[in-house]
Amino acid sequence: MLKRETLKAVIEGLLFAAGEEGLKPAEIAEATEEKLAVIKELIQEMQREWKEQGRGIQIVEVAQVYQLTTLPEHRIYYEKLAQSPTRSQLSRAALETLAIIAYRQPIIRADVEEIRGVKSEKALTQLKRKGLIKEVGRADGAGRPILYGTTREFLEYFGLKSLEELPAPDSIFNWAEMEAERQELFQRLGVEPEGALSEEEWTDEEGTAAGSEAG
Amino acid sequence: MLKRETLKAVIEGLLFAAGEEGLKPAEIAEATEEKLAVIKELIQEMQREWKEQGRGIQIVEVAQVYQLTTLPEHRIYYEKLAQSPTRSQLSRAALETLAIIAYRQPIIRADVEEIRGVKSEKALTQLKRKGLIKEVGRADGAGRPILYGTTREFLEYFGLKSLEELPAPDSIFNWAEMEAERQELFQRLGVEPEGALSEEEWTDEEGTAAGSEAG
Amino acid sequence: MDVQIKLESFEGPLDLLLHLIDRAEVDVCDIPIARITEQYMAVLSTMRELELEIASEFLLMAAHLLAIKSRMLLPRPEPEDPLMDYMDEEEVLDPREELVQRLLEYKKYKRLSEVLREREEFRSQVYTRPPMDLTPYAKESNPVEGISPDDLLEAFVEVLRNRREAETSSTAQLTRDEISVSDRMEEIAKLLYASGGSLRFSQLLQTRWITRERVITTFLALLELLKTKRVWIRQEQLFDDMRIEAPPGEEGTLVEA
Repeated sequence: MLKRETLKAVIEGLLFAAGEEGLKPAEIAEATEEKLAVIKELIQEMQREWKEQGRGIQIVEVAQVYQLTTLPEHRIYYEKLAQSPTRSQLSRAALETLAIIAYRQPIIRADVEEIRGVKSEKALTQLKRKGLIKEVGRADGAGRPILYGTTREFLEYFGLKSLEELPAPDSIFNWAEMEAERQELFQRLGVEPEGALSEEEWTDEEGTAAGSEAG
Repeated sequence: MLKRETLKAVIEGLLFAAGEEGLKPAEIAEATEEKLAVIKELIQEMQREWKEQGRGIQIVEVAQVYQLTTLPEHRIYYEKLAQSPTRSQLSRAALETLAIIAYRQPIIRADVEEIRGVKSEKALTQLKRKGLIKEVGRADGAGRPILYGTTREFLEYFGLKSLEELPAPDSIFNWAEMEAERQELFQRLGVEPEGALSEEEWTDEEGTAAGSEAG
Repeated sequence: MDVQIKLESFEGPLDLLLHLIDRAEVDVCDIPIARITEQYMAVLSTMRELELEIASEFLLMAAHLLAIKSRMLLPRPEPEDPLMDYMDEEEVLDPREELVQRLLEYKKYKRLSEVLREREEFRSQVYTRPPMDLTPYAKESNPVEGISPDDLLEAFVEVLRNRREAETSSTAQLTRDEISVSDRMEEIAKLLYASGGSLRFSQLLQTRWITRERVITTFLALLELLKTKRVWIRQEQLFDDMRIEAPPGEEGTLVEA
């Protein structure tokens, strides 16, 4: 059995060795022959201590692994380094597609396109290439279309512990708000929510409408 | 001007992010806008402190470059990590990449990625490290990209005398290509895939399929 | 038409529509669907003037808006109305209902993608490093333990098949987008000329290649021909097949050189 301080040093080294791939708590437990609970507790302690000591790296939990990263507040120094990877942002199309897949997975392309109202083949190819989404199965029905889901890299890319960490759609778009928006949209689209135009209005409108459509 | 403690944290982060290549003192001085002498002095201080604190990583100077490494006395834990099933087994990505290289060698990375539809750099690194593939030459054209092929160890691990002993693609291969062609034809005809092709159409397509396989 | 609208910056028709609707807020009172439709069509025609390629989705939405607009003009049938027999449940509902639902659904994911953008931004502020090479620590062992040459072949075939399918679907995509409204206009003009200056609308849709996009392209082409007075359209009564006719005395001038 290792002493706590030695164990912490070993954990630091293991996390360093794993780099961007990170380590599952179970992998650390196995390599150190320690109990999982002890590992988890020690890592929490290390996170606290490193912050207090003003260390230049931190332990984060991403996609169910622990990972070492630099501190966000030091980013300007790393940006100055020529070697720093230049990070390209995802396009809006890719991000929209990704949001839909993240919340609705598994989902077929046709359904993504139905929601976005545009063809999304290019966005899907781009996301697949980047490893952010993958084929997770086939839907029933004609042609057995591909079902897409997000990958582990997706969580890593956005620094999420798990999918549950994504805000619930309701939290940023609650029901009451949605109902209000619905009413508002209706109003902006024209007619009172009750609906029908009067007899005269529609007869009167028909002429002009038909005329303007034609002309 | 940064305070000494902040500066140390930034240096730690810089060395961490620089990876295996490490950083020249001058590069650190430039990124932090500090004097070279100050940087060197600080790093010496850090080396002392880390040892005292019993940290799990160290700063070493190799060929005028500072880099972070693990501690030699922790060797046994890295051996355990290297032996853990998740690290020692080939990932799905690596297996696919290996299969493509085995059957299509010599092949450049871009072509592997084209076939898989996913970036494959990590898989290639993994396979190279495990000694299953190696650089066998350079392709013509821009940048003279590396051509990959399988190694002698690859044959040994799989218990093969030569590459000719790899299972011939015929049986399964034909079927897969043909199935894809069939799907494609259906889609072009705008017919539901349920409808079977007539004998003539089928035979006609088979010729093209066989032709494209050869290439 | 407001040139302030950066046309390329819209992700699609729903995005554009949301923008138009949001912008309509400056008008205190109701903006009728007719006006939103007009603005939408104005954007499309600006795109055409600027010779920007208009994706078929934008045309699809245009047709949809026109359909809603015209359905809004029809009286809502009473439940015992015999007309009900010809309408399915969807048609009896407010024609805007479906559009509103789609806009809200889209808006929801648009917001969620903004959340993802923030996370992307945040995550891009930290750096990590590639994993260390652990092979020196690995004891001499077979890295392909438990994998047979047959597994290798199977992986190869699987990859090839997936690629084939990806290619197949993009081929189908291309064939569908092939015909533009202006091409279709010329086709219709030629067809009309060939059939002696008179055609039924349904005849235009009697091909093997008919798809939803094609029906819409045909419809829009027809509207365009009508607008430029190159055809006349007659309909005897509601739901009758439309009769498309060359303007009197101009049967020969339909096809432009």
